[in-house]
Amino acid sequence: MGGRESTLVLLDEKGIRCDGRKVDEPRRIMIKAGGLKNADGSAYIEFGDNKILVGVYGPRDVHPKHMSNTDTGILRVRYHMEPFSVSERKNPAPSRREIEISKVIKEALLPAVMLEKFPRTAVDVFIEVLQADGGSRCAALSAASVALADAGIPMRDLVASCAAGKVADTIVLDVNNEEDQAGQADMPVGYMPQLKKITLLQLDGVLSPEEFKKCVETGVKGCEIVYELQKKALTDKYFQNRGDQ
Amino acid sequence: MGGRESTLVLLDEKGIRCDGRKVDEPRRIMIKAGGLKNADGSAYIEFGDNKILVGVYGPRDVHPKHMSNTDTGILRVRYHMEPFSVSERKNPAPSRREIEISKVIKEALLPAVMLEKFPRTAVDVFIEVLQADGGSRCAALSAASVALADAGIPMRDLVASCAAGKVADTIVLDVNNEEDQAGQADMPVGYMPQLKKITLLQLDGVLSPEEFKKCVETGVKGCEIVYELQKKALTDKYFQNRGDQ
Amino acid sequence: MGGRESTLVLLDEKGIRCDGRKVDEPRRIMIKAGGLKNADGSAYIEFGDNKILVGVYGPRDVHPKHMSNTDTGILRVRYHMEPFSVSERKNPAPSRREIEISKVIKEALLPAVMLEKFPRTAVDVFIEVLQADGGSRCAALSAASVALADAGIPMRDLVASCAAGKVADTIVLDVNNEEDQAGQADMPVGYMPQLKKITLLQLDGVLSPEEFKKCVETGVKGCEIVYELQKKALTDKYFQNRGDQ
Amino acid sequence: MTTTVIDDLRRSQILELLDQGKRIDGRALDEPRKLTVEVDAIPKANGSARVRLGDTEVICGVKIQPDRPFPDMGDKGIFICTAELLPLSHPSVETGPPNPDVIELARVVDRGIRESHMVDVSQLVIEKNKSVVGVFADIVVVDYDGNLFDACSYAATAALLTSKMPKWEMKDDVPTLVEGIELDLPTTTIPVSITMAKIGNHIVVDPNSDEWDSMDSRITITTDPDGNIVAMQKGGNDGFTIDEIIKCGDLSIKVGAQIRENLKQASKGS
Amino acid sequence: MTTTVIDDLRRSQILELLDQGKRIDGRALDEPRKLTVEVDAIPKANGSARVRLGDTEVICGVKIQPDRPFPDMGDKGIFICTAELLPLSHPSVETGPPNPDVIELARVVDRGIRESHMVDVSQLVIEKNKSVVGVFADIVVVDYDGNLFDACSYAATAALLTSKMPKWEMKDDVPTLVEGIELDLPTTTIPVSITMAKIGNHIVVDPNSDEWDSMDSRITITTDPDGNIVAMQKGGNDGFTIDEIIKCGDLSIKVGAQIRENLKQASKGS
Amino acid sequence: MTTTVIDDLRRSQILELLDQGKRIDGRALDEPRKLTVEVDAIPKANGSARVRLGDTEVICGVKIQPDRPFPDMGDKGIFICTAELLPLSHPSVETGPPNPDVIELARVVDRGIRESHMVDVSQLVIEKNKSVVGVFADIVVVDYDGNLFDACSYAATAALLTSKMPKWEMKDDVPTLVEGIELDLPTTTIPVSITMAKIGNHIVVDPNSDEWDSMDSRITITTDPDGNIVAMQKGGNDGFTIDEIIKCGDLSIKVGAQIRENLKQASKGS
Repeated sequence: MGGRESTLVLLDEKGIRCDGRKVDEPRRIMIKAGGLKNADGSAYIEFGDNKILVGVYGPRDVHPKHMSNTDTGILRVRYHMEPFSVSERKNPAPSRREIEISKVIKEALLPAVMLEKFPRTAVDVFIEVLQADGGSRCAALSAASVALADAGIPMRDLVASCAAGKVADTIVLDVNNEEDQAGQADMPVGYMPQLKKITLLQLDGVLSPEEFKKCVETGVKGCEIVYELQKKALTDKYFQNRGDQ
Repeated sequence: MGGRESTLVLLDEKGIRCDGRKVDEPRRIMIKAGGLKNADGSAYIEFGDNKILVGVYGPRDVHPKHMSNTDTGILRVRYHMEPFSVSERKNPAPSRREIEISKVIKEALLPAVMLEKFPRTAVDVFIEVLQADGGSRCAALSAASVALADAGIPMRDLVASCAAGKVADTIVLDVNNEEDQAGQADMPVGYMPQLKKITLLQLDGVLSPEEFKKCVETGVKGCEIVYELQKKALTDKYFQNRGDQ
Repeated sequence: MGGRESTLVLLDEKGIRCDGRKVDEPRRIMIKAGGLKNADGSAYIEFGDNKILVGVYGPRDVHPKHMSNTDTGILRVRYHMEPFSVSERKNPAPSRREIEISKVIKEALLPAVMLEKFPRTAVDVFIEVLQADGGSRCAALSAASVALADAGIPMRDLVASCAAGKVADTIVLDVNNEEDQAGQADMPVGYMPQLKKITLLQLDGVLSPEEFKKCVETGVKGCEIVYELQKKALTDKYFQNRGDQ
Repeated sequence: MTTTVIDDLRRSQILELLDQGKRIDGRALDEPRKLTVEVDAIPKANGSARVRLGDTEVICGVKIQPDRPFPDMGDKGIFICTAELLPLSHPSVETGPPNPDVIELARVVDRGIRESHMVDVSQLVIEKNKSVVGVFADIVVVDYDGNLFDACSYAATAALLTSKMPKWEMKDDVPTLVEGIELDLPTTTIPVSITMAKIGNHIVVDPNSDEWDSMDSRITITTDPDGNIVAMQKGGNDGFTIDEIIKCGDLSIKVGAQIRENLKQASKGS
Repeated sequence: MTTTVIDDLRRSQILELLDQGKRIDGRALDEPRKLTVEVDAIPKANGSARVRLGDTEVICGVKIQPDRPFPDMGDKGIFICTAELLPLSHPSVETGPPNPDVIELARVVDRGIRESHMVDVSQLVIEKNKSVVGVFADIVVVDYDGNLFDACSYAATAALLTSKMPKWEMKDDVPTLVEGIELDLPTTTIPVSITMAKIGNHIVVDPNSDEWDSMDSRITITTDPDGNIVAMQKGGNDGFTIDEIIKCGDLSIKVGAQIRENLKQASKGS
Repeated sequence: MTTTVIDDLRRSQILELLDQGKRIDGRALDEPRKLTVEVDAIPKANGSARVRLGDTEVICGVKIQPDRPFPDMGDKGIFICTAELLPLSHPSVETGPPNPDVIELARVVDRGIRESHMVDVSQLVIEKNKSVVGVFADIVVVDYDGNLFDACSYAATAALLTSKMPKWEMKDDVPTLVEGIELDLPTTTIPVSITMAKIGNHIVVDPNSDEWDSMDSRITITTDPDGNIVAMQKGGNDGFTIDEIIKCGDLSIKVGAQIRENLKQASKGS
């Protein structure tokens, strides 16, 4: 993206990161429940420079029928990036990366969604990445949880998500784009704070067993921060601004 | 295609166009009803250097069933160009241009075809461009009408089609390939002369409101010329050469 | 693959071919019945440097249903090459060549398989070319017959297969890769020795009528050699090593 | 694929109101819905706009990057406009390759802008015959309430009007970014598309989704600031009389002028 | 996917007639249908032919244009032959990617011409390893009445025999048309494919669609003017005896010679 | 798509045994199945391995050939790992484009090897920015009995460890094979992936297909010889507690060390 120094200082002597944050400080996060007219539920998140819109439809009929399950509902998730969301224009065809992230997010949401209440139906979660930055899958997962709740889908807990990582030999919260490029490890974490369950976990990088432990714990702490913002977004819509619906 | 002068005179001082025609004169048009053995109806048109074959099947069953309509028949149109029909060999995969033209021709034919008489069935119109020249969608639409009539599909009117355009600041009938490349506007028109309805209308170019009006009227006049040839083609087949069937 | 002389002697004065074989001698052939746990039947063949694995499933239900036949079973064959099976890495998408060979092998097997005993069902033959050499379709067909027998599918006869060809103006058995590249004709033959029927026959090259006749006869002789090895493979599995099942 | 009783009832109600000179949402027949244009909605893109036309909402992001010229077009840059209906925009939208409706949408929006010569592609050449600048205006539909043609066209136009273009120079035969230089994308005019639906014998401007589902036919006409008509597309399952077409031409110039002012205002000072 | 009573009846009738030495359309067993060849049917193509074989009708257009050579084949031009069943040719044809039958058809027609070395690809080099001439013979089926193998092969052969080739020279590393020069496409021989069906114990030449649907197996054999066999493809759900194969070889040479004369005549003076 | 009574019964049985500390096939909870590695199974490939992990069987073939570098990566060669479930490996496998499960499989195996920096891509440059060496490790599944992640990873690792690399030099701007030279593919480490399933409250290593179908969730952790964790992927429809994750990390290091010895032995002297 031009003009950036190659001698980027990832962590200075005062423990301040390249974007001015402390090691345990997430980027700016803004979550909004609702927003779309047609979708049954929706949410919008800005997480650092990520801008992600999520729409939920369902429970609704499944076509073709043989894809449905007589015992339970099914969850379908599509994570999709707009052509203009990244530095170099993205080819509109779904990439293998998007297909994998769709699956990982689906499996992160499944433990939270009470699909058994809606046999034979589907709940569709459509995630649209309008602008991508480091940690977009975490931002997407966090917004998807809010959109599902906004659609009135019964849930055991919200799934909150945030990454931790290793930068300049230090475990830090919420790795940004520059840190991811130049850093040593990136670990996205998805977590249900009430049920104390990790539902998304990936890692690229190199961590010793001690660092690994610290990284998981740091990620979970980030999730707890996000969780409060998710609850606030839903409260804002359903209790503060009731007339707005 | 080589050897052509770049200083093409589109309209000379006597009002004669680059191919020798007058401003309100269409190119050579030859329409023939029938010709294919297997198709339920067919037609062949030569319009300038366009050579287009149309085959119609139907009314026939629809597969898959859920595509059919219990209240009315459906019309399906495929406009398709052979690899050898254009200067540079065309890739066999259907282009976005072909898909759009298929849709535009379908919507131009729909007002003419009495589909309500054939609920649950489909009428298929297959248009094959063997050799393409300027105005191929108009030629295709004109031939498709004749092929539908040849198939015995009940119709409110034939749709006749011809383009008008602006060349050398003058509104002219039936823009040819050279005029389209070098000209100022091209407006394909489809028209039902009995019902006095325009069913196809597109425009690329720049026209003042007055030119716009004149262009529509010129196109409609061209459609009326084509209409006579369409009727003649059907008469030739069904009344002159009865034994030929 | 480098280092090979361009002045390859295809047939020396003693009638010995470039790989040391006589004109009527096939390459090393090893056939094994069974081997896969999940497949209903399977076989593995090494034929020269060909290494081919075949798995059979069926008779089993057909999806979608409308592909099935109420009068008889259907046979489906997929001939597929691994990306690493050829000199230059093969694109994983099925090539037109693979689709044609699948069809040719299917039609070579059909006369042998008693599909009429299994109406409404399908028998699937999956051929995987792990390493390709000259004559891979013959090797594949021979192994497929054994795999079908191993699956317990009732058969009228085994189809054995071997190529003949013309090299240095001489009709030879079992053309190898080098001979195919530099040779004058290659004719894969598939044959049912009990029923004396040729079920696969192709030719690339130039043959006089006399050479043509000799070539067919030579190929059939090769098939008879392969046939013995096919029977041995099945005997080895079902009678020698009974406990192994 | 079957017309429902609800569809029939809605059309009857819309027609009844139109016979009284009224529309189902209270607008005049020649009145477009409220247009809101937020430019620079996607800061990392070279230009962008989020447009609401009534309850239809679309986003256009423009990416500008070096590309190879088309054959025989070595002295011209590339302009390409795409459109996609995101599945969250309406329950009926399916993922997968674009259907003919969406292909037509993208091509009509592209053609309206292209035929107006809005983007001056002659200024988008890095080295003749070798490397040119490609301008990609990708539009996504986020919420659907009818008339995507106009909403998408306005979003693309606003995004292009506010696009900033980096500079590239050839270095070792490779187009290389020149740091620190950003110019406005060269544009020459502001085309405006107006879509009109024919319902019974009435022509209405900017049909909402209820009107869209009830219409007999439609026409989209794009005009330029000089009052010229630069592109047109008839659609739908019925036809127009010549007089209706002429009337639509006049309407498109009149209503287009209002929309053009709106787009100009929104793009100012970005 | 089920054999109908009609299918069974037709096969019975065809077999009964064959047992009396007769065919359903009155031909002798070794008699092909009437062949009509109209060359130059598509004047804008570099070569073309419209062929009727009985009621089977196909069109081949040849396009000749510069192309990149295949790797390791820098001293040879490119020859590619494709085939497509147009949906208007028969009610059962579906649009979409080609099915295995059509892929086999195209490959067998291509192979017959390629293995005869009809097109002299060594003369199709513009600059070795850089640019060669590509010859594309695209065949479309317009009306179907069985035996596409031969109809398509004859159309491609006649189109190639009458193709005119422009001339290109390298200029600034780009193949550039030399105006005013057009030569015959360099061809060396005339291959002829003959397709035979086995129905019961009978071998018939050039099966029509009724025979095609009733046959046990088929074989297509391509021969050259010297009486050599240059390509072959067995198909269908049953087999042949060795004697039947030898007989088919002889038939293909004999009948092929008649067809070759026909193709030569049609291509003359074009 | 419906859980059958059989599925429920199997899960009950597996859970009951696990509560007694036993597995359905008699293994200890932290015990992988028997691993058999046959290297050089495909002699014509540059490297290959056939791996059995219990009754799961996979084959990896490595092809090494010149390629163009990725943009902005002109000083690095290319490493790509793919995976495919062959239809003969299990009755439920369908042919056609890969489904999300297979895409995840390939990406997780690729990532484990890539993030360990096993293949030293900096040594795979023929000419900077112009031509590099591409290493393609293509894995096919031949028999399925659960835990493809590990079986595929071991096959790729063993194939890479034993791969021989030809040498190319630029000649006339084209990468040209230098005859007679073959070196070992430059590798720096041996990553080992360990997949663990959570069934009820139990964690088991290397789940077989019965366990795979009965599990609540799974995690694949790749470690290097220094005892570091280099890649990880959680999957399945439930979650893990923090303690379970930490335990899985420890298990992956311990069991991974055994497997690494196994892979080293198998690759020796090839």
